[in-house]
Amino acid sequence: MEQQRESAELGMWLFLITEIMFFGGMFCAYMVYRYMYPMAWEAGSEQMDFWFGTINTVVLICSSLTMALAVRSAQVGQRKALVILLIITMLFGCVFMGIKGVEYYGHWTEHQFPGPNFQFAGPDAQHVQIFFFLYWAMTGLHALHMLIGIIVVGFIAYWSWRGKYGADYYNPVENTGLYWHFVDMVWIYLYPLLYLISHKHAG
Amino acid sequence: MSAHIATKKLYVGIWAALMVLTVVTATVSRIDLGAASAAVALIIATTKALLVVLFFMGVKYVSQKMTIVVIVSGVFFLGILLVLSMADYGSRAFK
Amino acid sequence: MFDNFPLWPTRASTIAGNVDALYIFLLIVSGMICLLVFSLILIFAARFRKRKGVPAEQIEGSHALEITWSVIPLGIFFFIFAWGAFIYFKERTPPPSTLDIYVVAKQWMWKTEHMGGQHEINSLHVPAGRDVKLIMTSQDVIHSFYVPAFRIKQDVLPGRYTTLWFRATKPGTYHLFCAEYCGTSHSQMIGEVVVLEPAQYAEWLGGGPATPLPLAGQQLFSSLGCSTCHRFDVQGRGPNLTGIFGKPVLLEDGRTLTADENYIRESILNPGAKVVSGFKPIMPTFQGLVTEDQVNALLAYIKSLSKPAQGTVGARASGEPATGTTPMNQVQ
Amino acid sequence: MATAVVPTVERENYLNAQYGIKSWLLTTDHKRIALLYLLSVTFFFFIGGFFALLIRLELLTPAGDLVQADTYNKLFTMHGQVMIFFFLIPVVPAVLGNFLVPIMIGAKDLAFPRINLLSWYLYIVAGLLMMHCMLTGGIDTGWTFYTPFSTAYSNTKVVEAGLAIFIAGFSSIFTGLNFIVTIHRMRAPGMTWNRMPLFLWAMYATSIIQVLGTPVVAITIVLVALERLFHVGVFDPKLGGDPLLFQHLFWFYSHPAVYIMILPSMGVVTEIIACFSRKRIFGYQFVAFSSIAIAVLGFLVWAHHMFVAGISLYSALVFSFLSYFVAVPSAIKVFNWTATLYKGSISYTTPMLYAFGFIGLFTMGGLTGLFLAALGIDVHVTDTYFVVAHFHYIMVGGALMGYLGGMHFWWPKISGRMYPEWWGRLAALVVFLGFNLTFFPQFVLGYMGMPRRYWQYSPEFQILNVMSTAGSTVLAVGYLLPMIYFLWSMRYGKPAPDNPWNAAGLEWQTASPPPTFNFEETPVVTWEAYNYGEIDAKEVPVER
Repeated sequence: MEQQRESAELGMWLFLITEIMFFGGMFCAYMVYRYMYPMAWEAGSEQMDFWFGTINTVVLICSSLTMALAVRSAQVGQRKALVILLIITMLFGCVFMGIKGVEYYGHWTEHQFPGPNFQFAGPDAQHVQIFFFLYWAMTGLHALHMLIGIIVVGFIAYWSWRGKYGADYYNPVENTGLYWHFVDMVWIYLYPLLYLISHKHAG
Repeated sequence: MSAHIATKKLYVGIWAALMVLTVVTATVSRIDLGAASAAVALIIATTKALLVVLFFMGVKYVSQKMTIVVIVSGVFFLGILLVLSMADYGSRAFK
Repeated sequence: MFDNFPLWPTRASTIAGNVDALYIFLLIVSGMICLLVFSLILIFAARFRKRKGVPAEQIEGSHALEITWSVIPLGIFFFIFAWGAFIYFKERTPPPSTLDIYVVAKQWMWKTEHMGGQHEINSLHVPAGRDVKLIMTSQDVIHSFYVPAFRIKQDVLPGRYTTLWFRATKPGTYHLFCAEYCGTSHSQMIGEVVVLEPAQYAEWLGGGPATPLPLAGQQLFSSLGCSTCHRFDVQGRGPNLTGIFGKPVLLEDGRTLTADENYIRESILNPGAKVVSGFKPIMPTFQGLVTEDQVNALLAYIKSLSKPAQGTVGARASGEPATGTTPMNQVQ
Repeated sequence: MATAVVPTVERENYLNAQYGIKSWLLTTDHKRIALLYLLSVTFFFFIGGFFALLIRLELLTPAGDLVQADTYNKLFTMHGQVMIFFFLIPVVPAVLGNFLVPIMIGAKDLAFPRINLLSWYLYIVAGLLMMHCMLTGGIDTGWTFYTPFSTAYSNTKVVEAGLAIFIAGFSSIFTGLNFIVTIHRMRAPGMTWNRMPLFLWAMYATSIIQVLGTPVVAITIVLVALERLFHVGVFDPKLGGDPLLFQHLFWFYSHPAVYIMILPSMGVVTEIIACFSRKRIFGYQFVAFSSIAIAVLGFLVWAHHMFVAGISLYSALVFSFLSYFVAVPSAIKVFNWTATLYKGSISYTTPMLYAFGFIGLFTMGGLTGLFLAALGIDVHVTDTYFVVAHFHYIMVGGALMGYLGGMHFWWPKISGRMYPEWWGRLAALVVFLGFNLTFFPQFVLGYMGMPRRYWQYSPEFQILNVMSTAGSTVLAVGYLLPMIYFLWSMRYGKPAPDNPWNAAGLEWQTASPPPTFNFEETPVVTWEAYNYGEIDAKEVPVER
């Protein structure tokens, strides 16, 4: 049993490493273009909504807390607390996705989706478009991870309610927690890199 | 089961620290520090990430040393990707 | 040596000899290593073949040997690195005064433009004994300019200039290949490089009427309306371009960079990307409005404004911008 | 199996434990999954080989007369993609590695048997997608997907092929992840790191690359697909992107990927040489750590594929310098193999012949790598047939020779039957000769200046091309022979004893073929790896 737990934990961490490298390719693209076109990056970041980004950061940090507490509940065998905390985590996840959706909708209607319909009035629209491409791609990939995370947490919550996990067996809860925190961590970097470049936020 | 169980208080403390750091980074971003802006933002983000990894993800109490090796090597290879790519872009201006 | 050896490419540039020398050195070194390893294997395999009653002798290993065969190869490797880097450095640093030729690659042909305005398709005429610099760009995908006889190759990228220089030594006709896969007719994107004696080259230049490239650029400069903002007499809405080529430029975002070919090119096609400090980003983009040939002409013109000897405004007025090293008299 | 010459009552093993298609398709037994992989990679090997033969036939004459230019471009693209992503990368890890890793460490199975099966299914989905792509038009970007050709100019099925490779990439990641966890957590009592067979060290190093590198190429292919679908310019200079960024990201994986192909074969060769010299491998620890060194250093050198691509002068110097470091661990391996032969007791079995061939061809491939890492020479020979010859010496002369050697070495264990030794030696010889005839002339062609990926070429290159094409047919025969006699031996081959080579290693201490859970009881390891001294000391009195 112990061996199985350790194997699962090591496997999960290795998986998260592949995730780091997966996001890493885009961070590399981000860094190269930001280095080459700093003005375009500032102009792009000015179009970001500071408050949406900040509130979402707060939401995700809260969800991480509830997730960490959920894993703890599993460790000490408090089934009811585990289920409730997992559901709260899911709710935070949904709030995040909702805000993200509103934000995406705004960018969409303002023609800030890269492609033939992209419009930007300022200078160097071309590279502002690359900023927006990376914004959509990075946050989109992150949102996809969030979505998967919410679904997985949902299943885990269901199985917890059915009493599958307890103090002696909680690998899946723990690994889901690791995944959730990882996704949170990606956002911790995305937030300053996308929202906080410009010093002139609206609001 | 050798897993370490942290206290609720610790988790809440970490959460509070993360919230404070979020407020700090958001506030600092309104001040133009020139090139230092990006550095400050990244330092704060890395601090937050470390808090998450060490406490929420429990790496501080992890039973297998291997986990730490895995994480460090992952970050190391990400660093290689970023640094060696920039080695090209950063030195293109030199003739 | 090896000049008439079959299976060995002709040597027709100054750098070719250096490349061949390193290549031959490497052939000898690796030949010796191969000989050593292969003969050891064969000798051991024969000498220590399985025999009844003669068991293998167990040997754990030897740190001294391991260190020897790590350090000695590493030393040889560093030597090869240094030699190779030396050649590369030479290949990549053009001498100060060169004969500039513009190359535009497209699917699937090579266009070359001489300073005198002569255009060629899939062929390039150059004089022997002169340093020639190619300023190359592509209209579509990545191509690669490769002349085996010169031992040089450089990818030709869309959206920016790459350069390549050589000094041909031997008159003759040589292969020009596209070496980067570029689609259907990649293997037909070939041409010839014709190296002529200087006298013949001069004759070739005089072969037909042509507008010198900087002059064509100057005409474009006024017809596209560049001259309304980039003025030479008073400060216009855009920077005065006199003498800026090769000089450092302070940008709006605080960075400084050199006004090289690529910067000027970007400033024509995407002026908003790197605005000069003190100016507003009002210049419209010329992307899609000018062809690669026209950008080259504009570049040649702007470069000609930086040749101090002929003066700047004067050169414009006389209609014969300074092209430095181009034998303009042949064109007249 | 049951109708074959049955010498004794057949023991229950993993092959006859269960019957029926379901028992194979839903198996979580690593040995059965290895066989599933064996069938599928062999299938793709012959597809890729078929493309290769068409390419060689087209190049028999300077004119483009056999196929159209577009068809030719598709042929070399699909040859590359099939051979690299669907054959060479999975072949040794997924077939031999899958079969041997758990047995060699004395475990019942891999750490995550179901993920192992998932890997195979991902591979199959990817393979079917690739087949669909090839049958409905194919792709013509070159296996390297260089932008902006792949994103804006090619009219072929780039996205579909990209998706196939993306999925195959995750199959590879999961295999690597599984191996790392298995080697860390599932070793039998007494099986310390320093007692592990060097094949496992090689597999471990390979897995590191698979886990760290593959995600980067996956995301790069996603970006290419997005650029193609939405017409945005991450890599397209017309839209403000930088095509070199694609090359950086692509080679960050694709250079280490070469080591995914060669490292496992190095491991195989190490096992073979130790066994047929009856010796402990010379400098065990150096060979072990050189595998890890190759895996790590392999990540530092990728831009040596881009010396003429337009990267900065200084980064070219840095990458050239670093490239020489990765040559050192490879040299250490070659020297240690050679030293192992010294004072051994060498028998020339088929696997040993492949191992000799491997050392020879890999040495030549490695040495020509030094040419390519030397900046001044690389400028002349990159993108020519010199490069083509170089990487075929590594990937076919190296990786494939190692794989074939390993297949012969472990075939008795896998199938429970012996292959015909005489035919085996003949095939090894044919492969070696055919290979050299095919690829050696290409070094000369490359230095003469014949660019790669050319459908037509200048007439002065013809003689060498004819030699190469002639060699490729010999090579094809060499590859068909083992295929035929392996199939033959499954029915008519002599039943294999548990340890036909009298070899060290836990895999030889269980039955041939092994039972479903590998060992009757978990073995306890009390001896060092390659204890041939002890084994032979026990055997000698018996023989006399």
